Amino acid sequence: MISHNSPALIPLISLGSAIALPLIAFKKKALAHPFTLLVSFTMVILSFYNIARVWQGERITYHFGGWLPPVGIEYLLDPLSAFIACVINTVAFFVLIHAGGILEREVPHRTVPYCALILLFLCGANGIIITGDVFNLYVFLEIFSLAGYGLIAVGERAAVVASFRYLILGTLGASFYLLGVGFLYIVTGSLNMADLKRIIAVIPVNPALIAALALMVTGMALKMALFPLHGWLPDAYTYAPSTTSALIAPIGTKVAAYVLIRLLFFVFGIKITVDTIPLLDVIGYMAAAGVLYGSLLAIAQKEMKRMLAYSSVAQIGYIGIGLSLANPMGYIGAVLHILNHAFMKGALFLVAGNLRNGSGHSEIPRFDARLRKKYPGGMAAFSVAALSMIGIPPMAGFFSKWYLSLGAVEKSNWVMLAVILISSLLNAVYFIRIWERVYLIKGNEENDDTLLQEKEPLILLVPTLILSFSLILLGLGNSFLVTKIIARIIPPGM
Amino acid sequence: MRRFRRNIIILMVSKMVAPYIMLFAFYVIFHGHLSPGGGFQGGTLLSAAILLMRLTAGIKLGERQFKRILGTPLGSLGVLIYFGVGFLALLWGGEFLNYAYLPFGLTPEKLRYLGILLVEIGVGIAVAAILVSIYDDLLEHNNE
Amino acid sequence: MSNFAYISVAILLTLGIYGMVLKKNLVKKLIGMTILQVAVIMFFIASAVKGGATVPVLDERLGIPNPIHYISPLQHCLMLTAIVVGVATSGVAFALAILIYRRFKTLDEGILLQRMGEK
Amino acid sequence: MTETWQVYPSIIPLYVVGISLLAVPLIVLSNNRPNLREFWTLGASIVKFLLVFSLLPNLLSHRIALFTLWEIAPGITLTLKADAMGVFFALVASSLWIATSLYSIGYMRGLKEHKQTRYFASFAVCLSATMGIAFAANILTFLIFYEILTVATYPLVIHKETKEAISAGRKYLAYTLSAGILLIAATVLTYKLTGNLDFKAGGIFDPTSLPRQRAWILFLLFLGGVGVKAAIMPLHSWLPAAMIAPTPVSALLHAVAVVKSGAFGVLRLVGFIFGPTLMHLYGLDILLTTLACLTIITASLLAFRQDNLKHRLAYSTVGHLSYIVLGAALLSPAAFAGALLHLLNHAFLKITLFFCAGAIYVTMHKEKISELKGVGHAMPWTMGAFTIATIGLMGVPPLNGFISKWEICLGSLQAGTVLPLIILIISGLLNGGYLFPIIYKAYYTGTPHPIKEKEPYIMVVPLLVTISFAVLLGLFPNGVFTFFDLATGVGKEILRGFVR
Repeated sequence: MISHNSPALIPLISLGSAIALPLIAFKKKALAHPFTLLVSFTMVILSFYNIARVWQGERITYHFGGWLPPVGIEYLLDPLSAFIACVINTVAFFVLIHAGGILEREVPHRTVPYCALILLFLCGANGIIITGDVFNLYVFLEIFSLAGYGLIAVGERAAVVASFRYLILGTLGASFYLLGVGFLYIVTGSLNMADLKRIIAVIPVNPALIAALALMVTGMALKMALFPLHGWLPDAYTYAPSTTSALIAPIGTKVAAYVLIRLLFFVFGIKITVDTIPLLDVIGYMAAAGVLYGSLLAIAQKEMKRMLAYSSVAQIGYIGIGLSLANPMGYIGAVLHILNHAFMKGALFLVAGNLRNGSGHSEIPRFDARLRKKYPGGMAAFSVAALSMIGIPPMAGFFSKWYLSLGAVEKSNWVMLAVILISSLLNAVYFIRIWERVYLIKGNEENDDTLLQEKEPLILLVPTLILSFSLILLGLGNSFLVTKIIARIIPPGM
Repeated sequence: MRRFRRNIIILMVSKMVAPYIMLFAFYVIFHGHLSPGGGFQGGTLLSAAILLMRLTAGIKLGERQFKRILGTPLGSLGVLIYFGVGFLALLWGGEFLNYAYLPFGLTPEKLRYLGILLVEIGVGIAVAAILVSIYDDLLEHNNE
Repeated sequence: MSNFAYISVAILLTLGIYGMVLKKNLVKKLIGMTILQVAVIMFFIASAVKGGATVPVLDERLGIPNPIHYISPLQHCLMLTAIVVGVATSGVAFALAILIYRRFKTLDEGILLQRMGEK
Repeated sequence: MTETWQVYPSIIPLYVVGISLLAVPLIVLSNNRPNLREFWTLGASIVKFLLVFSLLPNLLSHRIALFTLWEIAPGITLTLKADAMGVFFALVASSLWIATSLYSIGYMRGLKEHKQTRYFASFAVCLSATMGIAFAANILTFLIFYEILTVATYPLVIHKETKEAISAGRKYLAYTLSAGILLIAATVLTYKLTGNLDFKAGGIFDPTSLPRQRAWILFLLFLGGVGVKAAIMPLHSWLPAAMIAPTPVSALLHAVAVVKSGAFGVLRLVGFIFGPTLMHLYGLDILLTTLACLTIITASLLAFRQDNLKHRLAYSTVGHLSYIVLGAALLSPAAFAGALLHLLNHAFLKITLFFCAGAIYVTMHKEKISELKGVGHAMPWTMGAFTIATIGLMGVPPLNGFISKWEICLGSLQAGTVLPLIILIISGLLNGGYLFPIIYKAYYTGTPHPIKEKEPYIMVVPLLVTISFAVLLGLFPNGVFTFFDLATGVGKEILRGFVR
């Protein structure tokens, strides 16, 4: 039963438990978090099970309700989707462990709906990744986004505004995507991705098809916060509760990036996205501008979470650059960066959460050496993740840059190469700023009351440390991942 | 904000209309698998009937008809019925929502028939409850 | 004349996006959002229309056994889902708008930005 | 000497790299027990040296230890290879680490420095990285350790945690991280062009596949990458700034490990990446020679202006590093051997000088040259060593500095140019010019100090050991670990088949 249904089980389990959660925790609110954690753990197990199956060369499809494609909804597990699902569920699991220590403080009376929303959010994310149907994808996208709006809105005072803005832009993006689906359906008469790919390959390119592509890509770029469309991101990440930031930053934008990969390479195919219209070039230069813009603005920020948010804008740019190169190395770099960035940003946002939990703020100008004394573990995690962001080998971050650079060189695209390399210097600037404060600036002892807690609780510290120190492992073992999983599914035509 | 004032004419009219809306709602829900209609539409109608009473009679009287606190659990329950039917099929060897595998000992045609009916009922309950609770939540006054 | 539906969809789309992006009032933004959603729904439905075709109910008694005479049912099904999604989005959006009004006592974006900075 | 090298798998290179990394957690854990902590440092340094030393016999019988860890990126393995040049550098660095460890203990305790655990731990990481650089068998492995070294040195540079230290740290990172980026770019381009990153004596490029323009760009990228650490002007200015670090750091890292890693990188670049044929074909050797000559003269002149003893020594280091670069750039067996030998000889001499500077600072709390009146009488052993080292740096015969200089000069003649020879001779004089005033000041000015504090033995012993090794190396260049044979062997191997 499990082997037959394993592709569908992950979104189904999270959906079912999201619904059941209000009933289960109706009487006892404290049950909400352990239950969520349990579900998340199951999802991790299942996604590893899936990836193990895919590993053996299976390409697992699942037909919803027994209806065969192209009529029915198809779920598809190939190395790409299994891999991304694995990444997302693992990061989410660690973030959820961390949430155990911080939830009561950040969302005091709303833990039950909050946990339900997290599960819905994960359901949406996993659904997007696993579905092989463009309309079903839209539905999951909306589940995912709606849960996201809710998760953000419970944050600080200004979070509602941030969430509202995200909602407006997110709905705009989703509507664009839906409109694109409409065009696509009119042109091809199908909604199944594999079917679409087959049809698009044989029909002549026509304006409606291009319109469909443009609309869908614009919609996804909005959700992904690709550079000029990133307006919603900084506020949303800054004002959201720590758990939300740590969930949405690694997962939210990555999922949209994944959809972009699927659409560009596996549905429309290189023939259209590169040869017919210069869409990938446009994405690439937008992304490159985003890398520089995000890094520069990150340097200017005074608030750590906002700084990390702008850094996310830059890091999403890396993924965009990797896609735009349209060669195997660039593609590998982009996919690997989804993994690496998920871990790095997850760890960094968890550190920011720990700081807020411990000292009540995360404003960089107020950092000093006392933080290091009080939170040696958190600061170590921060350092490792930051080194990885800068791209110091053998951390994971270096290798995504490595593959991206190889891709850029392969295409003789020197602009991209320069952007990738220069941005790591910019990354260094904004992280070293924090290091200097945390490790070198002596704290003035008068306003010592800013530090509420003596030590960081283990439940906060352990997931942070695991996420950040696994970056070293991910870096050392990246070749294994690349050859065994990512390179197994290079898009056709590269 | 304007305070709520009960208007006897509107109240009487809606008192007479609401049951019929509800009746029609049930009709739509239970015939969803046979004719146009179904859980979504029926649920919306059902919630319209409830909301009509809430609007005209005020929340206090309205709560006698449908308790506010019931909104979320009933919504969950409705989706759970839907989900449970789907999952039951999954557990008994089919795919999710493959009604032909439901363990009720009928022919596959009948099972599909039954399965859709169950799902429509679940959806109907969920939609009605959720729409009502959206209304309630929007009305809620918690001064932050 | 067959393009009439699409032209109106285009007009609605423009209106919706205009409302969402350029209106300062949050509720007006939401109105724009709803218009946009309706436009998309209309677009799908319009694409399902077929001259002289009828409801796709396969029933002997109706005497139309040939599927050529049906309009495409798929778009309607999809839009049913899209409507539900739209309702959910509107629900969340209005909840947020109300929360914003309660916290900041305004729905005007300019004033809102000002008050966000004040804390 | 046209023997073929035989490669055999051995885990020793990994142990060499790993031993000090292994010591790091032990050092951190024994934070509160200084004696135990220092025991770990010393132990690791001695074990490391012995391990490196154990590679030597096999090497002399032309067997190279090779250890492949795993594939770090598709097609590229993380490989450690103890070839002659690597072992040469590893021997220099590991032997000096023992001396520096001893010396550090005296220095840090003498000054009651803070955060000694961080200091010793970072030091151990630096040494690991240096060994990794020495044994790296391909460019990516080299790059990884190179960047680790960059990061691990940072805590040592900012050790004082003062404003100047922080700004020096910034400067240091700005230079070295930018260099790292250039190196990444160069590595990526190389990989694209050749599909292979393994170091190979004589170069990995095929001249037909690398047109002149591209070769220049690539070479400049590489040179920018390794040249910063090798402090080739105008990329040198981080080095004097980094002198804010504690003296043992300046001694081992900024006279031996870090800067020599850069110089080692230049040697690898010339001998193992580009190869003499390609260098000569495109005139890259002229570029490098010019840069090196300019650096030698300019650095020596700038050294005159420094009043801070350590800064003066730093500029001297900048000049002497370019001896190595020059030796590599001349593309002749003798010059290449001379470059390697200078890597060794300068290390022993300069570390002695820094040790002396540190000892003076600990005992008398003086770091300005103008304040050194009469130090010679107060600290006879220290200043004695200082004097010998100065003579050695000038290249006066019985000392080891002479041998490397001689070899480079010989190489210059082999290469058919005289200019480098003249430059070297002038530089020797300039060296005397800026170092002798210190000795003069120490011995002949001022009244003999009443001795307040004696020279601490734990600091004097290491510096005496290093200076005596320097003397020994001068007298018996081949007697100590057969350094001379190793160096000439490498020079011949690289330039085998190279016709000017």
